[in-house]
Amino acid sequence: MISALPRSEFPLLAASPRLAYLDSAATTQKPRAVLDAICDFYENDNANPHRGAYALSVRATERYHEARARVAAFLGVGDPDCLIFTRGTTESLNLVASSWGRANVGAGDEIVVTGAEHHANFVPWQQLAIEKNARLRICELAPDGALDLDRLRALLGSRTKVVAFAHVSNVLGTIAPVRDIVELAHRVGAIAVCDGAQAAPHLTVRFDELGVDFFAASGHKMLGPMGIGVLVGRRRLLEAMPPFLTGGDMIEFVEDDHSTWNRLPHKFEAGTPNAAGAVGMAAAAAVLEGVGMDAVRAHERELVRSAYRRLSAIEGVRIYGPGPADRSGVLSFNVGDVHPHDLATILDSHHVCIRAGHHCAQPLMRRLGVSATARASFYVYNDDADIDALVNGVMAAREMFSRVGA
Amino acid sequence: MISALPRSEFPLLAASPRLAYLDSAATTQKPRAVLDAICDFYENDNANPHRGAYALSVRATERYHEARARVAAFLGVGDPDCLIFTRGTTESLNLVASSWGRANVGAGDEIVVTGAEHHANFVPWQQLAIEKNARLRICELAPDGALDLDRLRALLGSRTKVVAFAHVSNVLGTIAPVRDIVELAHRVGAIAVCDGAQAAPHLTVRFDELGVDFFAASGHKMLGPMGIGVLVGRRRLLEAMPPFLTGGDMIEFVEDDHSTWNRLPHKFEAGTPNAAGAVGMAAAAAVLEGVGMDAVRAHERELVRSAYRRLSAIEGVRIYGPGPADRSGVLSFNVGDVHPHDLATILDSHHVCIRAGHHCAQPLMRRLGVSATARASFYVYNDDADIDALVNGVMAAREMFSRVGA
Amino acid sequence: MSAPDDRKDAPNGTDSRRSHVEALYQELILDHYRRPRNRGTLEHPDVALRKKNPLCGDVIDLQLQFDGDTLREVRFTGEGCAISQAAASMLTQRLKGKSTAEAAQILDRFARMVHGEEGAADESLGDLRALSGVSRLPVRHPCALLASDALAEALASHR
Amino acid sequence: MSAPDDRKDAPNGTDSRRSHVEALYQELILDHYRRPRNRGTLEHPDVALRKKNPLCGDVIDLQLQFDGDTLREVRFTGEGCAISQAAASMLTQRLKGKSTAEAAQILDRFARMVHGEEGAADESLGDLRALSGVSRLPVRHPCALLASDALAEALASHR
Ligand SMILES: Cc1ncc(COP(=O)(O)O)c(C=O)c1O
Ligand SMILES: Cc1ncc(COP(=O)(O)O)c(C=O)c1O
Repeated sequence: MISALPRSEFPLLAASPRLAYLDSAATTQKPRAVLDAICDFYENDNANPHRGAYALSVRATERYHEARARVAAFLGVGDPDCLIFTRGTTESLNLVASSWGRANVGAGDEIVVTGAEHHANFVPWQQLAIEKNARLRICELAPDGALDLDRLRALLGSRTKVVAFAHVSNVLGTIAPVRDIVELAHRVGAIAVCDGAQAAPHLTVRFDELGVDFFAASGHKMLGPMGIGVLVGRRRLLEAMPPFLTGGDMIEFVEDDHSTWNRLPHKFEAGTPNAAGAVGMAAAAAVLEGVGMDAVRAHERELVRSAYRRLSAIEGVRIYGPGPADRSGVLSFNVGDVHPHDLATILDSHHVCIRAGHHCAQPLMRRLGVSATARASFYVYNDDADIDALVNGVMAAREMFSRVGA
Repeated sequence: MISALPRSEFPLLAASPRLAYLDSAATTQKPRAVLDAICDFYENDNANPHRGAYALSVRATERYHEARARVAAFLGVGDPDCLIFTRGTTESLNLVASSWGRANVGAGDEIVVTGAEHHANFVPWQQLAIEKNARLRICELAPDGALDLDRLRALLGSRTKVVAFAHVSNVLGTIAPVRDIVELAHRVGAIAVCDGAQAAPHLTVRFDELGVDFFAASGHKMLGPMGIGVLVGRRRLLEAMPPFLTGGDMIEFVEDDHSTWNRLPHKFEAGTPNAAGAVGMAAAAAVLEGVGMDAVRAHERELVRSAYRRLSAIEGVRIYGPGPADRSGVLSFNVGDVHPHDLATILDSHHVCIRAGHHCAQPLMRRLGVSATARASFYVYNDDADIDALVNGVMAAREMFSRVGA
Repeated sequence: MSAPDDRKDAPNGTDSRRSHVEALYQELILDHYRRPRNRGTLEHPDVALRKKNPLCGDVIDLQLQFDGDTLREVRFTGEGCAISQAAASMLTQRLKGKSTAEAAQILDRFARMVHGEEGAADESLGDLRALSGVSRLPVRHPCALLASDALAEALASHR
Repeated sequence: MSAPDDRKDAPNGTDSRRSHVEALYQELILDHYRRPRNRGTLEHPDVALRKKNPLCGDVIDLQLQFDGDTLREVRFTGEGCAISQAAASMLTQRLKGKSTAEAAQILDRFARMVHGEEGAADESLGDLRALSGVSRLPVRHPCALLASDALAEALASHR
């Protein structure tokens, strides 16, 4: 399995030929094309969009507008005005919980999340529930870590206002049955909020077909820059919601005692937009479209299949979650009594970057009965050599620890 | 007056030798050093800070940490943990209004702003007042547009919880008497919130000496990238405040029914930080320190003095705000009955970029009795040639319009 | 990644944007700006409508009187730049006496001209063609279209 | 803009980080990890204290018994990586029987060693010097310091 995109297109990877970067679920490396797009914006078109009455500012506005259209197309969003640029998934989900949530969730209402959520799709709902005297209900997972539709169905009722779930789990790599969840949510009149942070980089996402009411993603997890992400929402909901942040650009008229709001998407984009970030995210989407999301998925599937097979052949290795066929490019595992942090340190000394810890999913760690796991995650630039390095490192760690018996 | 920093250091300006960019109050052009710092981060140190257990992630964390220390030093903040990276001034001020405001402002309380505020430091307070049944009080300006301390004193009382004001006005260029305002605010037990968006780029700012409780600024207005800014606050207040956004990194423990928060600054930085943006902002601070903020200020003072003198010599030109000695590098003006939008279009055809409109300060426009002004703003890369171009363009517009009598 | 003509300065000072702008601010337009036709209010309008452009702060107040299907009288007040005021002045002049269908057609044609559609600026637009140069200034489109959007809305509400 | 040694791979495969890590995970440390000393609880502790490291999820529960100013007994339970567990095991061993002042001095020295202060690792640390390699792994400092921070806090609360 060679990489889907050559390492030479990624300056950091090109400079460190032996580095096995297996932490793309945390953040991805950036291709030259993305860095070039950011610099090109600043070198040729930099001005404050929307505000200027001169050609340079018009160019900045157009670049920002094009970036929105590009990212909307990438995510299958037919109405680009319903795509809000945010700082990232975390801000996107907070926007929904704060703006839609405060306006629509009251005492006694219920918010349903799953036991596998990232803190970004858990804590905002938990805090909303506390503030509003609503009830946070946690849908427990099936034994293999998959979302349990029967349990979900049983949890939902007339008080359910929100069903919030990750499209792809950042720990288990499980892929949620989005349309089924949406159907259950809509049947009881709840909205379906989809945390797409791990979906947008790895799967073909067609927002308009998924049926979810809100979808959030981060640029930096899909080859794009840090500090930019999106919230996509249904127009009807976005128009009815109060704004989130207030200030410049998002207003229509500011009277001394009240204000009116600009139309979508501006209503939810207060202040100077991160136009360069949006341009960078659009360039990243173009790179991924160049590979083809089917090819991206197929590539990861191969890598994860191979890594799964080889890791599980090592004595003492335990992999969490479903088998390799049903998962995205994430593998969480433990190696005997080698603590994940020790494992990560040892792997690091073998030039293998994995993550160790709770992966911003403490509720899931409790449910798995562990305090931490090791996690390897794959992306377009990974290849067999990276898996070799991972497997060799894991074996070295095992050996190191087995010098002293338990 | 030559520029304080050569145009050749700014790729966009170097590529357009005749462009007179006079809209730096909206956003500044970026020096090569800033673009290089951003790329250097992505090419050498890119990983998700805080989360990784490998050397690359440690480097990313260190770069982010260094950036915080650098920007803190630039703003005279002794305790860098009290400097929160945000997306920009707008988010910073929303953070204060939402997190501190919702916890501390109640029915009948009063929030005082000035009549010259940018929407970012007006609408969040207005909306907080509406939500909490508090009262927004607007301190009217002195006839020359300066803040009127007597009026302010008279407005403040035991119900005043917040005094929010711009350090430097983005329309009039007035510089607020910060220490006096702080003293008045603290005397009645209110907090002083300073919108430093136009101060940080142009004046020496020493947060610890200013006495304000919160200070907000944007990277993109001080040679840095878009999508990054800061909120600086007093530790005592920040520690007592509830968090703003919730999610990864800002938590300590996430239980099923409640959560506890990480220490400062992380408590207010939910989600993957914009580390590359912070590194870029720090590089911008270093560039400004290289010039010296006194030299930056002196340079702008010269430019504004010259532009003021030459523009006011043109018949029909009216400049808003105080005389040239008391202002930062911003000039708002009108030219007879040439509408600012027409003026901007004509100036644009002379390669002069100015802004026309309400400058995100509709309350101030009402107080000036105009619907819009033209605005020229100066920065380190501007020189006499830019003022020549401005003056020539204004004269050409006047002539064009005088072909037809009123 | 468009490369508009001003990015690199033309070597010998020829400058197409400047000449476009000069062509736009011609005497006809300035004359309508300084001496707007149909400025004022009607005693008994059939339709009255206010439209604002938040971006510039431009406002237009329209008042229309119909004779059956014919636009008998139209007046406007408001504030704005030369382009928005001239457009209001010239448009009201052009539409007066037209049937709602004819008027709507002219407005449509005008909007297409502003958006730069080739061939849109035909005889039916008359003097309004003086505003065709706005098409090259996207940021000014809302100025040019404020009155025509308001008129279209007012006509539609009469039907 | 540091350039740590791994940025460019060493041409001939020598790799200082790997040997540091191998030196750290030596048998002594693994032995303390697998067979921690002083693990357990006390019936009647004078001081009991829990400390967590939210970043890793490591937890330590400490129980101390004093004889006047002398730390007579100390026990810990908890969960964590080899470094945090070995540190807890070795530290409790080293501090038992010491006066609070002596103990505090050792803890201070240990913390300075972990932070990489030159010369900090003297004889008084005994076996704890096996952990000196942690200083080169900043991300693991919290692991090494969890027990010592907890012990310092517990001692301070006794005084
Ligand atoms: C599933 C999931 N949701 C949300 C997030 C938060 O994204 P960000 O940190 O970019 O806001 C992440 C990544 O950290 C994630 O993996
Ligand atoms: C005085 C003032 N405050 C606040 C802002 C808002 O800053 P930003 O758009 O970077 O959030 C600006 C600039 O637009 C400003 O000039």
